[in-house]
Amino acid sequence: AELKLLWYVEDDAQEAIIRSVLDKYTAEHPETTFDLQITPYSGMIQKFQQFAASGIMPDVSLTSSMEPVIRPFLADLNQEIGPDWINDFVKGWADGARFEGKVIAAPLNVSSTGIFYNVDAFKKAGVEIPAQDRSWTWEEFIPKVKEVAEKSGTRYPLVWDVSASRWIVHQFQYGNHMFSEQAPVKVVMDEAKWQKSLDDFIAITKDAMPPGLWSGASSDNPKEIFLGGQAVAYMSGSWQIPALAANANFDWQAGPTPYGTVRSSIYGGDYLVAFNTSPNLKESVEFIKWMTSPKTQAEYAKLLGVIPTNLKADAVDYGNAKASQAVKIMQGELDASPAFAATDQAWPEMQAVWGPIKSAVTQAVAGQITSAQAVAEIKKAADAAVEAAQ
Amino acid sequence: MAGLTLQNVVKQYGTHPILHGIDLAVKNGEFVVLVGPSGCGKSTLLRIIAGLEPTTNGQILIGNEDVTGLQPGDRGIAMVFQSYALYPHMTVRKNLSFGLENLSLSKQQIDSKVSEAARMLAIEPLLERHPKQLSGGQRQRVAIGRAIVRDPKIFLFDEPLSNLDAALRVQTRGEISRLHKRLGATMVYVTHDQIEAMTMADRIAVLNGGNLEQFGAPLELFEFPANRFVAGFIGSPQMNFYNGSIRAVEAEKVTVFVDGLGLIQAPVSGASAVVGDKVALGIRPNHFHLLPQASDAHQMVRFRVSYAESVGTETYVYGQIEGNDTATVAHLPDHVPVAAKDVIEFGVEPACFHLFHGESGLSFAKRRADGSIIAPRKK
Amino acid sequence: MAGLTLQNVVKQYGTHPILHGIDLAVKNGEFVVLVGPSGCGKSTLLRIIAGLEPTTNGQILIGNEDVTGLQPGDRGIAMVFQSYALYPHMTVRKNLSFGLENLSLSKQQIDSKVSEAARMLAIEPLLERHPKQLSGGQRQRVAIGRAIVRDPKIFLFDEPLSNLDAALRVQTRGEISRLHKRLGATMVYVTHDQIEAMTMADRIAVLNGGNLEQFGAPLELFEFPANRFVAGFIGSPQMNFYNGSIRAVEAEKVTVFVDGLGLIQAPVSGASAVVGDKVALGIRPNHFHLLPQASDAHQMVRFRVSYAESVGTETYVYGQIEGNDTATVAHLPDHVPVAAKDVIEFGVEPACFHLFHGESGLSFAKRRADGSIIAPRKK
Amino acid sequence: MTNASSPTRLALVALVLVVFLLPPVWLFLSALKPQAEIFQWPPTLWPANPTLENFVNTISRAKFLLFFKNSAIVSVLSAFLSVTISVMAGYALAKFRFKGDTIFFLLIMSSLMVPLQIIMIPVFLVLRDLGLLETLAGVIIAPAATPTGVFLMRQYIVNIPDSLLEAARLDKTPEWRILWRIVVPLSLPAIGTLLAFNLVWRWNDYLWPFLIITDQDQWTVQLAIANSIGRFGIDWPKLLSMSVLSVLPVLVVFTALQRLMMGGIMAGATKE
Amino acid sequence: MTELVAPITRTMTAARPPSSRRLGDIRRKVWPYFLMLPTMGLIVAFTLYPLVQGLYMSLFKRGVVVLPQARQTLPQYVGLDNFVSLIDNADFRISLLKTVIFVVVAVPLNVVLSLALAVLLQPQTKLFAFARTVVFFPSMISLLIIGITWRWLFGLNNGLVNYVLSLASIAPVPWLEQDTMAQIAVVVAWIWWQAGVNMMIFLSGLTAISPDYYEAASIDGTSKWRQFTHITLPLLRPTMAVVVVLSSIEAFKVYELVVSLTGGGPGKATVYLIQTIYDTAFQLPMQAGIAAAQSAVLFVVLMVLAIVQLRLARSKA
Ligand SMILES: Nc1ncnc2c1ncn2[C@@H]1O[C@H](COP(=O)(O)OP(=O)(O)OP(=O)(O)O)[C@@H](O)[C@H]1O
Ligand SMILES: Nc1ncnc2c1ncn2[C@@H]1O[C@H](COP(=O)(O)OP(=O)(O)OP(=O)(O)O)[C@@H](O)[C@H]1O
Ligand SMILES: [Mg+2]
Ligand SMILES: [Mg+2]
Repeated sequence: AELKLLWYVEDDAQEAIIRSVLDKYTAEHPETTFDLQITPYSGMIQKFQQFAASGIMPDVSLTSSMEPVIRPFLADLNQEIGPDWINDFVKGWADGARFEGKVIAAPLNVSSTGIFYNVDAFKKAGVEIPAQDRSWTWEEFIPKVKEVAEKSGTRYPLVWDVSASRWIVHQFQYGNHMFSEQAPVKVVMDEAKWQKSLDDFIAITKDAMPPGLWSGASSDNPKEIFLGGQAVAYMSGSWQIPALAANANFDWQAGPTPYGTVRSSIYGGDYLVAFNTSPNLKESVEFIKWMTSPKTQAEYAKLLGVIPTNLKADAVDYGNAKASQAVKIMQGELDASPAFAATDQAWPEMQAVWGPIKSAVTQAVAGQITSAQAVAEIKKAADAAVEAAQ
Repeated sequence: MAGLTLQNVVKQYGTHPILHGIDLAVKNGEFVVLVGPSGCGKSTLLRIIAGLEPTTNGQILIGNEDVTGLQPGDRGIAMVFQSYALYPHMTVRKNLSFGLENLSLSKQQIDSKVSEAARMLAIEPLLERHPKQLSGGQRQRVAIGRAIVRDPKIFLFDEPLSNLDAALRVQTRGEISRLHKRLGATMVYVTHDQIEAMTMADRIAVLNGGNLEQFGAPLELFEFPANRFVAGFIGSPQMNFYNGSIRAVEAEKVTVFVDGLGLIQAPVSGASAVVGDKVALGIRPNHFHLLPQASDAHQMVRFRVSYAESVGTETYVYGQIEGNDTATVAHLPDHVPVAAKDVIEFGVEPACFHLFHGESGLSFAKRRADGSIIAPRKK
Repeated sequence: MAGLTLQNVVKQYGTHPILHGIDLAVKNGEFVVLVGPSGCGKSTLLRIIAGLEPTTNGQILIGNEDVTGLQPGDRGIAMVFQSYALYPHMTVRKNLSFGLENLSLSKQQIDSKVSEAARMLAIEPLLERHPKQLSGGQRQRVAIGRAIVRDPKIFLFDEPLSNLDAALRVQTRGEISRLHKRLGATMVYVTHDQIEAMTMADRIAVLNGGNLEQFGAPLELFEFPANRFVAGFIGSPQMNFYNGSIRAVEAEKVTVFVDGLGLIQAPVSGASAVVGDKVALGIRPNHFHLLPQASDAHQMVRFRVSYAESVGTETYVYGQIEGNDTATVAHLPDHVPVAAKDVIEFGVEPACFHLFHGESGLSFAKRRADGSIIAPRKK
Repeated sequence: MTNASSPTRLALVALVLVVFLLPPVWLFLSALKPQAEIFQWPPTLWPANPTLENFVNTISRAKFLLFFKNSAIVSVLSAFLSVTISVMAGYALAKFRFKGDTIFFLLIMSSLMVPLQIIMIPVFLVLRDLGLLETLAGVIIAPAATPTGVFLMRQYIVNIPDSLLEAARLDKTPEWRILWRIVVPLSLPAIGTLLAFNLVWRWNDYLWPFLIITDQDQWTVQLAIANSIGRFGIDWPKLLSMSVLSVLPVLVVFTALQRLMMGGIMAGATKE
Repeated sequence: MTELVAPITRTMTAARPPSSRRLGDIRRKVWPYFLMLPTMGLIVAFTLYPLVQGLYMSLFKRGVVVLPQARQTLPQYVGLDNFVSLIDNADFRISLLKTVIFVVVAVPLNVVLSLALAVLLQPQTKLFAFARTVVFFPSMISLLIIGITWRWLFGLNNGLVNYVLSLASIAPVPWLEQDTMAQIAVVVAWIWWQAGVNMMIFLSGLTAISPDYYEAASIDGTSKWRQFTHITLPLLRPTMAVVVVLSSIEAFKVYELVVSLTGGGPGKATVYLIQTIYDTAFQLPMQAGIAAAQSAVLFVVLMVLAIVQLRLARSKA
């Protein structure tokens, strides 16, 4: 049958890759063809709500979070595939797929948040980048990058994606997290500690980042600034690796990511979900199984430059030494992360908190509210989310 | 076919009463001219007949059918608007043919009607122009053309010739009269031009301040005006009025005293006359004659000239009758060389005198040439 | 003050030539009436004088100043538009005062001028209305009022009385004449009304198809029209024209043969006359007289009546002179009972005859009463 | 009015041109830059290495022309539909007195006050029930009733002298013919304006197509543009080139429509 | 005269039976309703009916979507609680206030400016036609791109404007990074985008004014300015009402532009009403009822605003 697939892509190249993968599947399973429907990432939640409200669903969808509205419609892969299958996957990300004893999603790829360096700038400044296992703390790191920036004539010491999940890594690195690691989910924020870290973060934005970058309104594009050779370090994530490999005209490397009291990254990535409303559920599950199989995972990861989720997948050679090395380091950042780096983002409740986090932090940076108020706002949103789920 | 009957037509704009109950019965095929001072309600009356304006009260009948509630298009009426109302986005030709295209006519029929009307109104060279490229008179002719290309039961014309020059006016007047004769259509025609009114009308309706003052044949209005208003309104220059009082009353003759004229014998019925009553004596400017020799039929008056205007072969002489300070105009059918301060002797014929009651303004009854009595209705 | 001089004013709309080089010198304080057939360019000329329309060629001088390039507001002119152009969003009062507010006048001065004009035009009760709520004639009076409240050097009137009834027209005419006398302002006045033209004008300019045909005092135009067009245009009903040919020529007399009339002796200069030439003989309708008795001054003609129209005290008789099939109108200053097929004897005075060259239409030169010769210029 | 070529006026026009032209020109020039130069610091106004590469890439994408075609179909049909019904409703509200006219007017007005973003889900359900999902017809019909249009037409048509309609009614002109032959031609300036507006609105509309369409074969240009904004960043060359390309047709249409919009069309109709 | 009048048509008009007249009468009565039908149909289906449904939501505690399968999503009737809760909902209050300020600042500026543009660019020559196109041009660009373009131009560190300033040794201005500046930036971009549309509406109103009036006034020596204030403006009043009402409503609904220009930032400095409602409904769980209550308030505000403005326009006309 023809499966309706809902997908989002970063650019045209990705879309072409997806199509080629689908074609390959059709070549192997001629009875299954695909109707690939692309939607802007920012419209996904909206689409899901429409689906849920109207009962018109695709067969399979790509998603980065299992929105509450669609959860009742997601097929339980435990039932469809078997209870052990999920154990083959990266644990932190696989945990996000579990829900009330079911497995409602298949991990497709993971991403890790971490830092990139402009190696040329460091060389010019004569500053050494430490090895990954002997990373530096934020307190050490900031003066260093400022020094590098000054000596190498680079415009900015540090750029940092304006994103709640990139920001929260900083909190994780001081041991702060939002939710309990075990069910039942509770808010476990220590407001004083959060506030302290937030203050530190605000200091960093003022000290080392382009003015106004984290005000929430800036037009500055950290990725383009870094790619343009105007920043010494770039706090982002593994998904940037293909772009850096393709476009950076300077020497660069991933990590080590500075830390506070602990090293931490945060899990990210995408899942595939099948819908229980689908008349082609069997075929959809087959397809998902194929997509997440070790063989396909390795190929897919290589094609898109992402980290495979299936632990049985062969080590990926990304065909570019720098990229392969970077992926490895980013994977290492994940491995070093505490459990809450997986559970905080895996709790469905977190979906409702990302928005408030970003607006609270940007408000705090912009000076509209104090850091205490910002943390209180975040906690309030977390509490509300937990309450709403009951 | 289609006569037109108005029964007690009343119109108010808000609380402004405009028409106070007009009764008018226009016969089928009759040519009625509506005259009256500016703002008296002529256009309003036409709009009511056309169905463009709802009546506040009263009925309108076309033939025997009550059309009061009928839509304008269902009344079979064509109208020339005082303001033209040309379609600005259409050429003259299109303006003329637009209404015809509602009827199931062939293209040739429409074309021939349009060219016929254009020829008749001398607007053939303008057919491809737009209204804004026309002069005032040309626009007016297009507006007439738009009404006459159709073939309605009733025509309504609202001052259709006011912007035309004398020659064209005479010609167009003739064309409309001929059209009327040929079609036998009923026509109601508003004009301010006395000659137009007198020569075209079968009957004239005189409107004043929303009231119908008199409705009759042109000469009847001229010779036997029902009241002082009509007497003053019909005829140009206006009739001269002199205040006087009744001195003696006989059956068919009333003797009146007027300053400067002395005792005057007006040939009117004495029925309603009371000695001592105030009256107004009316003499038309054309009834002052420069006599080659004295005659029995005429009474002589001495006239002191203030000034005179000569219009080619006619002369208007302004001044007073000696002994009476009422401003008076005399209209002489010739170029007469008179100068200010001259005193002229005019002959006036008592047979032409008009007499009006001082208060009501109503005419005294009068005997027609055929012996019948004409008496104006009481208001 | 301010005379008005037009020098070779040419106007084209696109490639349409409308005015072909008009030369006109209006004296300071003169009242000039502009007449001509509909569409001949009268409004266009006024608009050019006002500066609303650029000239294609030529100069306009006010006083001694060349105003050709000047803005309308800088010319010191007031104008009454043929289309009124009342401000629809302002009351009548505001319409009148609006132009005044450009001058530095006190509120009282403005008020008094407005009430003055309103009184003069009998629109006092309408002052608080909007133009939409007025009748055609009322709008026209407001338009006049708007011009006269100001005290401009020059007034331009474009058919300002065409929508008024006879009485109001006479009255307003009088008011404008008085205004003219009082202000001593120069006025240019377009009208289609012959009486208006003849009585108001110091001089009349006759326009035809964009050419100035004649410019002179009213009676001069009437008695010595420069050409057949002017002769036909001035005077209503139109002059009757009969084709004829020259039989004999003397210094101050030309003998012409006309069918039905026989040999006629016209009292015109023989200077340009050639025996055998085609001519047109003109006789005004008013020059047909019903004579009480035969007289030496008159030549008798037999007239066959087609029909007659009576307008109160005047009668228009239509028909032909026996032996000549040119349609002829006679205008008699009385109510004359004639009927179709009647044959009447009319007396005509050769002194009143007009003679025109057959081809050019130019008048034959004529001697005035004072002995001077009047000869129309060649075109 | 004022002389069209007075120096003050021309100076003001020049200022206006600069203010309104600079941002789009810069957008256009940026579209001619290769990716690296777009974010170069210091920025270049004039492209150092102008290239049509971005455009070529965009146009050569398999479905790009299809998106254009979809957009064209949607915006043209929807604009015409919208103008048609706006003229109808505007005419009714301007020139007829009928029971409920004020209520209709208020209802139409009130619908202007509802942001689509807020009622998206209920609207989606209506679309589903009417079978308009995943169809261009849905994108054409659903947004066609624009209160702005009705409002605009009403205010314009009010200015048409009643006597013109009266003259036509006296001629027993059928009502539809009065509408079509008198009201419509006389409203051309407003219709032209409204048509331009509608084309622009529909062409640039993102929300309605997003709501109705997921199937890529039915995408409009705006969906494609929005899709160049990814989760982690923006595909600038694609966004810029598509934006420039997407404006061109509207520009052409607007220039063509401009002639309709001007001109004192009512001149010579009546005297007052 | 030949066949000016064809006798056939005479009899046709005369002989029409009265029954067809009554039919015509009915047709004429129905006609205006027929004219309204398509617009009303679409508006009811795609705006009013969903609106009523949406407003009905304001009486419940619920999410955007109700799933019978999931008990926690079922709506709970709460009466007017959602409305009461708005009173101490700081986000709502602040964004409502900000929106009102935005409208009060942006709309008059916009109206004045676009009227000035309309008058300035009215002449019929090619140059002016080009200038009109240029002014209308921003309206042809989707709001998303307008926002992105201005965001880019106004960038603090990489923006063209600041770059140009830096060439003149002027310190970079935080166009978007400072609260008031960002609010001004939104106003500027919004007017820049809207002015063309309003200019076109004004132009269509201006062309409907008969040149006669200007001629009459110019003969009286009325200054251009006085012609403008005493003839153009009053005769333009209906058009003015359209522009004012439409652009106030448009301003109240400002959303897409802000999202792509400032994203609501810095912090929440440019979060206006629609964004608040939208975020409340779609980003927070079980808050759709509150968002609906907010919508209801917005709706009432707009309705009152429009009615007042129309009243004002009419009473003065
Ligand atoms: N805008 C225009 N374009 C082309 N021709 C025009 C335009 N305006 C007027 N005309 C023509 O110019 C000629 C003169 O027009 P004008 O209005 O001056 O006539 P008029 O003498 O005032 O006539 P009327 O007595 O009928 O008002 C007419 O033939 C008219 O058709
Ligand atoms: N819409 C209106 N509201 C109030 N009064 C009006 C309205 N229309 C006309 N009138 C008044 O009604 C009266 C009659 O107007 P109408 O137009 O019928 O006069 P008329 O006899 O045609 O005059 P004219 O000869 O000047 O055209 C006038 O006094 C006029 O002021
Ligand atoms: Mg009238
Ligand atoms: Mg004229």
